[in-house]
Amino acid sequence: MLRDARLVASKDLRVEATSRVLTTQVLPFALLVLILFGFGISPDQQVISGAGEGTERVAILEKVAPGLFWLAVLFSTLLAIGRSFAIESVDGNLDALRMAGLDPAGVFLGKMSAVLAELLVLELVVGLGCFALYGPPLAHPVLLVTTVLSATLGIAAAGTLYAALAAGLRVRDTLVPLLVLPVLAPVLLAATLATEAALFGPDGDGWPWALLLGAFAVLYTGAGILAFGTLVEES
Amino acid sequence: MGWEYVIPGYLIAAVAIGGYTLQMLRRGRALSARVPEERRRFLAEKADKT
Amino acid sequence: MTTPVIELAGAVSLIGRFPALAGADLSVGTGEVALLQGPNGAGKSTLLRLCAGLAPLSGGAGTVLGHDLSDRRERRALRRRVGLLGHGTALYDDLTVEQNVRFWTAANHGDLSTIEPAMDRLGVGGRLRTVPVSGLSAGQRRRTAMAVLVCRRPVLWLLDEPHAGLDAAGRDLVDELVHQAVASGATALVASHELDRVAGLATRVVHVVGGHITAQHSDAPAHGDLGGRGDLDDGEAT
Amino acid sequence: MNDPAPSQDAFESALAARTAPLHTGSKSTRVLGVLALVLLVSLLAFALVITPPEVSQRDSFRLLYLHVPSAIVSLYVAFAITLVGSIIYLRKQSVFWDLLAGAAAEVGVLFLGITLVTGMLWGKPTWGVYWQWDPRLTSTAVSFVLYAGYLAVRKLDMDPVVRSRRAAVLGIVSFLNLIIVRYSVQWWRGLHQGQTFDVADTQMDGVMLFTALLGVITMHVVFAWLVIHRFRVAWLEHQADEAGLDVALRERRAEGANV
Repeated sequence: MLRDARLVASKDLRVEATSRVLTTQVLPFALLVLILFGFGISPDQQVISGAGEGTERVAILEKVAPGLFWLAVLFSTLLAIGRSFAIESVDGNLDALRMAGLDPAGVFLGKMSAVLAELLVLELVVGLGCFALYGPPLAHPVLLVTTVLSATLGIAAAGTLYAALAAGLRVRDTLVPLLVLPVLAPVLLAATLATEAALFGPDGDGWPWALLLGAFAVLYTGAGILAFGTLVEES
Repeated sequence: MGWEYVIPGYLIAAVAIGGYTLQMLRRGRALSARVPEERRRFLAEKADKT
Repeated sequence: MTTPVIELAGAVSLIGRFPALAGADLSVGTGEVALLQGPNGAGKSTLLRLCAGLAPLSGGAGTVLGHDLSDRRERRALRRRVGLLGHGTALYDDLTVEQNVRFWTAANHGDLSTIEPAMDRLGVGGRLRTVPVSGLSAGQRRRTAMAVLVCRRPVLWLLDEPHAGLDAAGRDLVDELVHQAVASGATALVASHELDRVAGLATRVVHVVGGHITAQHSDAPAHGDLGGRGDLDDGEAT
Repeated sequence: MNDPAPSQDAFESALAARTAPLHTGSKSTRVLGVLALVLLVSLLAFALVITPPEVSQRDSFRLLYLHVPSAIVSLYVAFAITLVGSIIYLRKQSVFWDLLAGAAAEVGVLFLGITLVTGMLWGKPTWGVYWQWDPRLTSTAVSFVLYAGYLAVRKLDMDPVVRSRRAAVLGIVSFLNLIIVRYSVQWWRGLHQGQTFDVADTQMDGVMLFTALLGVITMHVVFAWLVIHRFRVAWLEHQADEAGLDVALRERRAEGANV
């Protein structure tokens, strides 16, 4: 299973290394979304942060930066998983994968790992963009890294699972967002709250959410390993 | 007070369930006319099952 | 007759709700090269996919290489042992010829040391090795796909229009490869419109019409003459 | 009897003396239907006329006699049936469970829609706005989209067997997700503010409690009746496909004859 996973993952990453679809198209898209959020949410507006004595006025973009970051990641995920299965859906590749006798669980893990690696690179750049554009503080780096890793693992696992469900369908491009976004809604919620805690503190507010993200990731990786065979098997 | 919300709520529910039911029954009738007699044994199938 | 490799009895295979195969009976023994003949849409491709364990067996009975086609697990086991060259070439456009052949051979649990000779043999070695597949001609793609097939070393070769898009040398090469494979104990099922070419190769001609087998000739027919059934020769390579 | 591809012979030999009707009703469902109607009328009478207005929420409270039961039926009963049906389908490949899973999900989504609409209409006089980020309402909205996606997959134009298998996987994962969504949303709002509303907090007298119970029973009976009929329509559709297949097979074999 792990051998097959490594094989598929390295193949997917090699395809990306040559085609550079994600780096030249999805990454700029994600950065563009960050700028567009600035247009949509007036950057000069301020909100009152904190309660009681310690209230202060904060730029609204700084306050909502965690949510905007994860929204940008979520939209990019749709494109990344679409690309991940687009390369398999042409020229009889899906049939050849079925013929190869690869372990379906291995194929799932491989495609998931490739998406995970691509998303992590994307998040690094988008994250830096967020700090540059919205300027939030960073109170707890460890919590931030934990949150990003566990949330991205969950996103990659669920995304790969649902993209496989729509693989080979004519309506794939419209169906995947409908299926994936409600599933990822809890991830958006938990990741935003955990990131908020990591940026503004206190980190105690964030750890339970990071834990939830970890549980989600484990659950969906398991579901993918179990279900992938059924999904890609034609009848 | 509050009737202006209660009445539409019940009305919408009635229309939704009623419309769904009517459309379903009509589809059932149209389909059963198309399905040959010996394949319409779902009643027996169902009765055995439940 | 030798031990049967393919045994189909009233095999039905549905594509969606369409019966692409509507009760096909076929028996092919070890070492045979069976040529599938028939008009477009007759069900030749589906027959090949059924034998590969890809298309579902929706009715009737079927066994290939001892694997029962009605069982999902058996079908998965069967797939590893057969090689299918379908309409698609199953190559990743962004990878080079060598990367493609290497990936698929590794995925097929094939012998990685056979990659070089196979690519050279099919004329996609040398300069072409490092060319991305997207830059290849249709014929070169087919040759690369054949190289993958050769490295896979299948017991049963299922070829769907293997000559399509190839030049004369390429066609000879395909025939030669099939010959060699059969000589070393494999069996082949070939769907082709190129009558004169495959006729010399085939030990048997199977006519597929309307999703079932209408006639079989166990003897190799003379070139260009298929027992007066010229109507089947619509001569279109797809 | 849940054979995915029942043989023609089995059907012919089993042709009972009793003739199949030209609709989806039967004696037992007619009894169930009459019961559902009686219950519905009495629920309307109790919910809209007989019960007194609630102390603080006044008449808008009457919406909850509809809102709460339809939420219970869809979230706890309908989607659980879909879950069980999907699991059994994947294990036994029986068309019966696949169709039942689909029927329950469809009626469940209908009820969930009613839950959402009545919830929002109740929210306006209670909170002053149609939409409050109330944990129940929010997670209900997400669940609604979740199962709308499931229904969309069931309606895809593709190989029926492949579709059923993919839908079954989706039916299982969706339930998993339903639980995740509900708890994470509740946790989220719970941190920011207390529960905005709890049925147990309101002051309900005997008649109101009875009406609430009546609502739960009524919606269950209505649900059962709808699911049985929806299942039968799906079953007929399946049979129409199978019957069409016999014809298609004959036509396919005849293709060669006139060449």
